[in-house]
This record gives sequence, C-alpha cells and structure tokens, in this order.
Amino acid sequence: MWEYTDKVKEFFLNPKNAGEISDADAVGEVGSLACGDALKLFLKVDDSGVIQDASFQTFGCASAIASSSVLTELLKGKTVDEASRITNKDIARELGGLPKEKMHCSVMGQQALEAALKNLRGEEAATRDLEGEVVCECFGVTDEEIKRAIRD
Amino acid sequence: MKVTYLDNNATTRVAPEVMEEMLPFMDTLYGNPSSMHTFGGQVQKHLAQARERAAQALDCSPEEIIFTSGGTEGDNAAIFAAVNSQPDKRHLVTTRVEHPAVLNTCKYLEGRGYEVTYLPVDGYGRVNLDQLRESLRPDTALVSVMYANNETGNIYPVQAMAEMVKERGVLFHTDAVQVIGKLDLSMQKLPVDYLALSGHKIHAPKGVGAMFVRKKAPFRPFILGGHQENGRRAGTENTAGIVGLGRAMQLAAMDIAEENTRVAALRDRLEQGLTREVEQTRINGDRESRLPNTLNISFKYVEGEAILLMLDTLGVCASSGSACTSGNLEPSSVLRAMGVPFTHVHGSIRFSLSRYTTQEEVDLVLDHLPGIINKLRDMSPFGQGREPAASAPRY
Amino acid sequence: MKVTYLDNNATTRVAPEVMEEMLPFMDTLYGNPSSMHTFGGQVQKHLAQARERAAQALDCSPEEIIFTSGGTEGDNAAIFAAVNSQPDKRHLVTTRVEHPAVLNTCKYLEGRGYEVTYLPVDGYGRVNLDQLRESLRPDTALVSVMYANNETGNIYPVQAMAEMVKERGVLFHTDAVQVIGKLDLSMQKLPVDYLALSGHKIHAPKGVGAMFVRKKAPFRPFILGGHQENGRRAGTENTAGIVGLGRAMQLAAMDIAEENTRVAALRDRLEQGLTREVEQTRINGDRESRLPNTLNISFKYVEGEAILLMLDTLGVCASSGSACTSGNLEPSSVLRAMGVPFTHVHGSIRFSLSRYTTQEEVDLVLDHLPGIINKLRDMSPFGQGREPAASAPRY
Ligand SMILES: Cc1ncc(COP(=O)(O)O)c(C=O)c1O
Ligand SMILES: Cc1ncc(COP(=O)(O)O)c(C=O)c1O
Ligand code: FES
Ligand code: FES
Repeated sequence: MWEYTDKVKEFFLNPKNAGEISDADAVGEVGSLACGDALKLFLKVDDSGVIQDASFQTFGCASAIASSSVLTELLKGKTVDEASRITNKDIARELGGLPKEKMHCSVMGQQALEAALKNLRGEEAATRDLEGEVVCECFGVTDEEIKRAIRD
Repeated sequence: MKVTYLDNNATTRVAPEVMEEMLPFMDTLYGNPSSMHTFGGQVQKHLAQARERAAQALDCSPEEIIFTSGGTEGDNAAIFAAVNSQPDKRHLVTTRVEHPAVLNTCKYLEGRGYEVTYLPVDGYGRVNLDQLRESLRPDTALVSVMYANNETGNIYPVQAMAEMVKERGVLFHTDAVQVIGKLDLSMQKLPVDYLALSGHKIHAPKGVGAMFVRKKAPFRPFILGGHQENGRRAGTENTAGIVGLGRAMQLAAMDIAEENTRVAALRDRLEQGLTREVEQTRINGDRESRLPNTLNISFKYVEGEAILLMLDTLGVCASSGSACTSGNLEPSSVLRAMGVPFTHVHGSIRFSLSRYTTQEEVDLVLDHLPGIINKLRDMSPFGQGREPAASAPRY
Repeated sequence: MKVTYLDNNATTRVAPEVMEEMLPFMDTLYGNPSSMHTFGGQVQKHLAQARERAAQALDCSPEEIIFTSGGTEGDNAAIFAAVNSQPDKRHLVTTRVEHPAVLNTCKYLEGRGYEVTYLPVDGYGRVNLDQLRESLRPDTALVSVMYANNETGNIYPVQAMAEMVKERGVLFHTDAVQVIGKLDLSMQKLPVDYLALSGHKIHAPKGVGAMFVRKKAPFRPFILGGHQENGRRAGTENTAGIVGLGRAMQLAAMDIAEENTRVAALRDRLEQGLTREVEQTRINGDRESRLPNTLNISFKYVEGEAILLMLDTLGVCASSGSACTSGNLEPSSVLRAMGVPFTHVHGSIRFSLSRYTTQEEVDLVLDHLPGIINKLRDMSPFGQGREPAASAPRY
C-alpha cells in the first residue's frame, strides 16, 4: 500500500475544484485513457493576469486526483507569472509528500499547467484527443523526467 | 471499522481450526522432528499426519508430498527440477498469464540460454490446445501451465493439456495455488508430474506450502542442505505451518461443495448487481471456466487505485490490475496479454471471496460501488460520454 | 514426564513474548502486506518494524535485511548470489566443518564445474588463518566460514578472516545461525558481505530466517517471482514468522549478557561435573573459543544413541554425533574432520542450553548420566579397561 499523507487522502476523497469551468480562459490537457492517467485543467484569468478560478478533471490514481486538486488550490489568486513557476515539487510539497513511485502523478499537474498557460498565450490548442488507445504518449513525460522527479 | 475482506486470492485468514492445531508446535511441542529423542520424535509423527492429510486431499501418496515455504518456492523447485534433471533439453513452454513465480523463473532461464515459448491467450484469457501441441519440441524440458489464474480466476484445461503433453513424453508442472479447495483434484487422474500449492490461500498461514512430485518424475532438490523431506527439501521443517497446512487442506477438501454453490452464488450476486447498476463495465476472464470465488470487473473511464481507495474508506478490501504506464508501475500483464483494452485494464477490480464471505459483505459493495464509480467519473475528463445508471446513488 | 530440554542448538521453544506478537498476524491482521488496502498496509508497517529490529540487532541498515524461510535458504541464497554475480570466478573456499546447508551447496557447485577448497581443521576444530590466506585465488568467488559450529560450539575468528579476505577483494559469507543472541554482532565492524541466521534457534518459530546482505555486495535473488523483499526474495511474506523473528532478535540481543554469564555457568557446571564423575571423557571443540551454551562431550567405549535413549527415558533431550557406520547413518563429519578418534566420535553427546535452562535441569543430568555411562560400559566389550569413578551411582 502506498504511504499517503492525510492531506493526499483528504484531497482525493473530498477534492476541491473538481469539474469543468464552461467559460474558461484557458484549458490544458495531458495524458490519455491509454496511459491510465489524464488531466484537464481549466483556468479563469482576469484582465490583470490573476487566476480567479481553477478546476480540474482527472482520470487517474489517488495521487493524480489529489495532485490536480491541490494544484487548483495553489493556482487561485496567483498571477500567471507566479503560476508559471509552480513545479511538481510544489504540488508534492503541498500534499505533504508523495511516495517516490507516485512522484510522476504530480508531474502531470505541472505539465497540464504548462499546457494551459500556453493555451492562454494562444500557443496550443485547447483540446486534443485524449481517448487515443493505441499510442501512449504519457503526456510527453520522458523516463528521464520521471527519474528526475523521483530523485529530487 | 469492520473489514469486508474480498481479497482472498491475495491471501486468506487462518481458519480457527487450523490455528488450534498449529499453536502447540510453537511453545510446547517445539522439538526438532529430526531429533532422536521422544520430544522431537512426536513432532515427526504430526508431520507424517500432515503429509497424509495433504496426500489425501490430492489423492496421491504421502511420499509424493514435499512441504515448502510457499507457492513461489514450489514453482521454482518444479521448474529447476525439470531443467536440472534433463540438462540436454533447453526449451520450456508456459503461458503469458502465469504468476511471476513461473514467469520470472522462465525469464531467468532465458538469461541462461534456455528458450521459452510463452503461449498467448485469447480475449477471454484462454490458451489454445493446438498451439500448445505445436509448441512442443524434442528438446522441451517442461510445460508449465497454471491450473487457475489468480487475477481472472480462469481455470485452464490442465487435464487435457497434461494428457497431451505426457503423451509426447514431456514433463508437466501446474501451479495449483488458486484451485486448492475450489476444485476437486486427484493426482491419480491428473497426469501432471509436479504441482505447487500455497498455505495462505487456503486458510493456513503464510510461509508454508507444498508440492506434489510424482514418484516417477525426476527431482532435484532446490534448497540444498540437510536431509529433511526425504532429502528433497533442506531446512528445519516449519512444523507449526506444516501441521496447519495439513489441517487446512483437509478442511479445504471438505469445502469444495460449498465453494461451488454458496460462494459462487455470492460472487454471481456481486457480478450481476454491478453490471446492472453500473454502465460500461466488462467482466475480464472466461465465465465458462472460472473459479467460483473470483470476479474481475473493469469500469471504463476510471482508475482502479482510485476505486480501491474509496472502497478502502468503507473497509472493503479488493485489488486492482491497474497502474498507469507513465510511472514505472506496470499495469496487469495478465489483462494486457488478454488484449483487454487499456481503458479497461486501468479500471479493473478483482473481488475474491472465501468461505467466510457473507451476503451482507457483498451487499455493502453493491450499495456503495456504483456511487463511487459515478463520483470518479464525474471527476474524469472522459466521464461525460456515459449514461447514468437508473438507480445508482450519487455521492 | 517433565522435559529437560538441552538440545537448543537443534531448535528452541518459541518465547512467550514472541508468540504474543505473532499470533494476531494469523487470524486478525492477516492481510497481504503487498495489498493496496489499509488492511494489508498495516501489516507492511509491522514488517518494517521487524526489519528495523533485525537491523538494530545486527547493527546494520534495514535495507540490508532480507527475510527468508530459514538458515538453510539464507546459506543457499548467499552462495548462489556470489557465484551467479561473478560468472567468471569458479572457485570457492569453505571449511570441512560447515553445516550441510553450506557443504551440500558447495558439493552441488562442484558438480557444476566449480572447484571448492575445504579448509581442514585441527584437533580442536580450529581453522588456520594462513591456510585460508593461501587458499585464495584470483578466481575465488566466495569464502564461506560459519561463525560458530552447531555441534561443537566452536567460534571462528570471522572478524580476522573477513578482514583478510576482503583485503583480497573476495566476497565473504558467514553462517551465523548459532551465534545470534550469543555474541554481540555489528555489521558495521564485521566486514562480511553476507550473513545467514535462523529464527528457530533464537526462540522464534521454525520456517523463518533472515540474511544480511551488505549494500555494496552483489546480490541475485535465489527464489524468483514477485517483488517482495524489495525484489530480492519472492513469495508472500511469512508475516507472523517475520514479526516473531523481529521480536526474537530484539530479545536475543538483550540476552547476550545472560548467555555469557548464567548460561555459561550452567554449561560449565555440567562440563565439570561430567568430567569429574565419569572417566575417559573428552571435550570436543575449542574451549578457548566456544559458545557459552554448548558442551560436546565424548564417552569412550559407549555409543551415543544408546546414551541418548537412556537420557530420553528421563525426559532429557540432547543430541549425538554418533551413528554407526554399518547402517547408512554417518557419524558426525564435524568430529571426524577434527580427527576425533572413532571411539570418541561414537560416544559423543551434545548438550546445548538456553535462557530457559535451569540448574535443576543440569543437575538432573549430573545425577543420572554417570550411572548411564557405567551401565552401558558394563555391557560393552570394551568397557572393562576403565577405572570406576569415585561417586558415580550404579543403575
Ligand atoms: C497462481 C499463484 N501462483 C503462485 C503464487 C505464489 O504463492 P506464495 O505467495 O505462497 O509464494 C500465488 C500467490 O501469491 C498465486 O496466486
Ligand atoms: C550452523 C547452522 N547453519 C544452518 C542451519 C540451518 O538452519 P535452518 O534449519 O533454519 O534451515 C543450522 C540449523 O539447522 C545450523 O545450526
Ligand atoms: S497518475 Fe500514474 S500512478 Fe498516479
Ligand atoms: S548397529 Fe544400529 S545403527 Fe549400526
């Protein structure tokens, strides 16, 4: 059994900000059904560049859901600039830590955030086909990135 | 919180009858069965009785029983016995859905120059008998096919397989860890050379098991040292565990009728209830030939670990074949070998019942699991496509 | 009849403290430690605690502990790890007085093309350090020397041996089954690569043991399969046994002072009493370097089994290195390696005490054994030559 902190369990069992923001200013998606985990992040950003609201939809394990949820909490009230500096380690720290085998679940949060911010800047499509079953891109996280995330 | 234990293919509770017989061998009858004195000698008698009981449960002779430290050791010992006693034969046949105790031993042998044929399975997890026949070669040392699969509960036609393989003069091993107490086995009728079983799957303790080794089959000890187990398995005997295993095998043989009626009825109640209450499910395995206690069911668009953790908050114990591919966690290789779509592999849950399972326990799952699936699907980016089930409660 | 158990090198009684901690893991905390649910997860925590305790007792880190099914498995695993991780090295060094768990593994390897140097011992059972040094070769894969001998109680200078062997870059294994709880071991100070121990010699149950494997030492799993023990020993963990072993190691570490004073005093009382009351005895082993609990004594002109059976009628449990050569029973190879004359090998008796041994038990032996020896000598064709001892009672 994974050693989950109480905070992970809390954010998994009673996740904050689950669901869609229908009029989101930015959407970031990573992962796929085939990979076994996918995350869609929604942001509402005001004119001064402050994130007013954030929500998520996650298909994945308890760590993935808790990471997504805690990320949306972290994002609210931050400027886009501040948000761009959030890493998976911040997410894990906010959860009181993740088992090392589960660090990659927080990487997905960081990647979805990067995708959403790109989308906000108009650099990336808001949606892509997450249902792909054959090709598993695993949201572009390479082995090296995972190893780094685990080591750090 | 009351524990609802539906993970009996992982391990089982030690039966009270088994406990009772075992305990004296720790602190009163603690002698070494190899000792010359009466104090040790009497322990030897109880080991002999345990061996008789094991032999009776398998319908074989007591000399054909070797006690081990568990199912894994038995699988290792059988494979190495076959291979080491036939040094010129460098080929093995097994299936893609074996337990790691067999698969990883085969992989080790591949690293030592052996060739291994891993028979594929179809979408139901079935092995094709013709493919097995065609895989046999003059240099095949062993065919190893599990009697029933731990994840799906699939029962393999070991009788037919062993008959065919023995006709070709090839040794046959079966991992029977999951069938003891669930199927009636007779070594007089089943022409296998080796068979491995494990105590902790049949209400004996963890860390003890047994092998059947047919009198005519070649054998080489796997653990080397003293003369225990008639020179076939060295190491001071786990006396309490062996006595417990003997009793558990006796009990298990008595429970087969119950497994096939009461336990199967509970499993079917669970299966039918879940497929009725939750849309987009999939039963993994071969419903025509499956253990009476096992249900492996997939819920599309949700992830197994998440389901398990929600069940855990209710005290419900089950297991999952899921694990996303982006980590170094491997999703179930059994389900993947069956070609179960990834979407379903990730949302797979195994419930495995025992003679201690009650209808209340099954109903607890039926009451809550549909709502859990809904809750998780609501959070999922893929959850939208589905139709809500008529009566599933919302969380 | 009350049992006077003086055969603790063969096996020991499970301590009440150990029993108490173990039992819950059979019928209440029976989950599988690998399971995802809390019910299994909590068992994992107790395994971690047992590993901590074992590590503390050996003064090593918990990751250096692997739980096994006993001392024999540990010896096998260490030897195969050394050999399989260095395929080019085809030579091993051990002694002629090792336990069969080491000797028979070495013999198996000889059958597979390995060369083994079996170091001789002198009349006291001692190994010569220079001979060990000279036996080392560039292709030596492993040196395996037991820490203490089960039959004589001899303690070997493993510290000095391991230092010398490690200086030459060769792997070192020690079978420490007989020294746990009798000597204070620190893996920080003792530069061995592998060490094997067994639960049932230290008041834990039979069928569980542990190995120390130094972090830097190469390792290959011996039993292959699942990912248990950090991928180093497959098979569902013997949870109750492991928890018991952890507790027993903790207790044993506390008992070392007692072993070295109270137990040694009782052993000395027995030794002095017997040598005083019976003529023509011989203490086998190295009294300068011997376990505090062991006495191996030979009575010339009588046969060990006969002595044991007479002791048995009094409820006294001991063991013998005898076994006549006209059967297929082999007399002690340890005593023969020491050059103990045949006349003495046949009449050898091992008494091995424990923390539960009382002075009354020792005195029971002192009261009766001289008479037993006299009685047997009276029956023996060789018994005439002797002088009767002053105070030995006649039967
Ligand atoms: C089919 C099968 N084979 C082998 C094993 C291994 O048995 P053990 O855990 O007793 O080593 C198991 C269970 O773990 C199993 O389900
Ligand atoms: C020195 C020594 N090594 C190894 C063993 C084997 O241990 P086990 O019986 O636990 O396999 C024993 C005892 O039997 C022993 O005394
Ligand atoms: S998202 Fe992959 S295991 Fe958590
Ligand atoms: S005379 Fe009985 S064992 Fe040899």
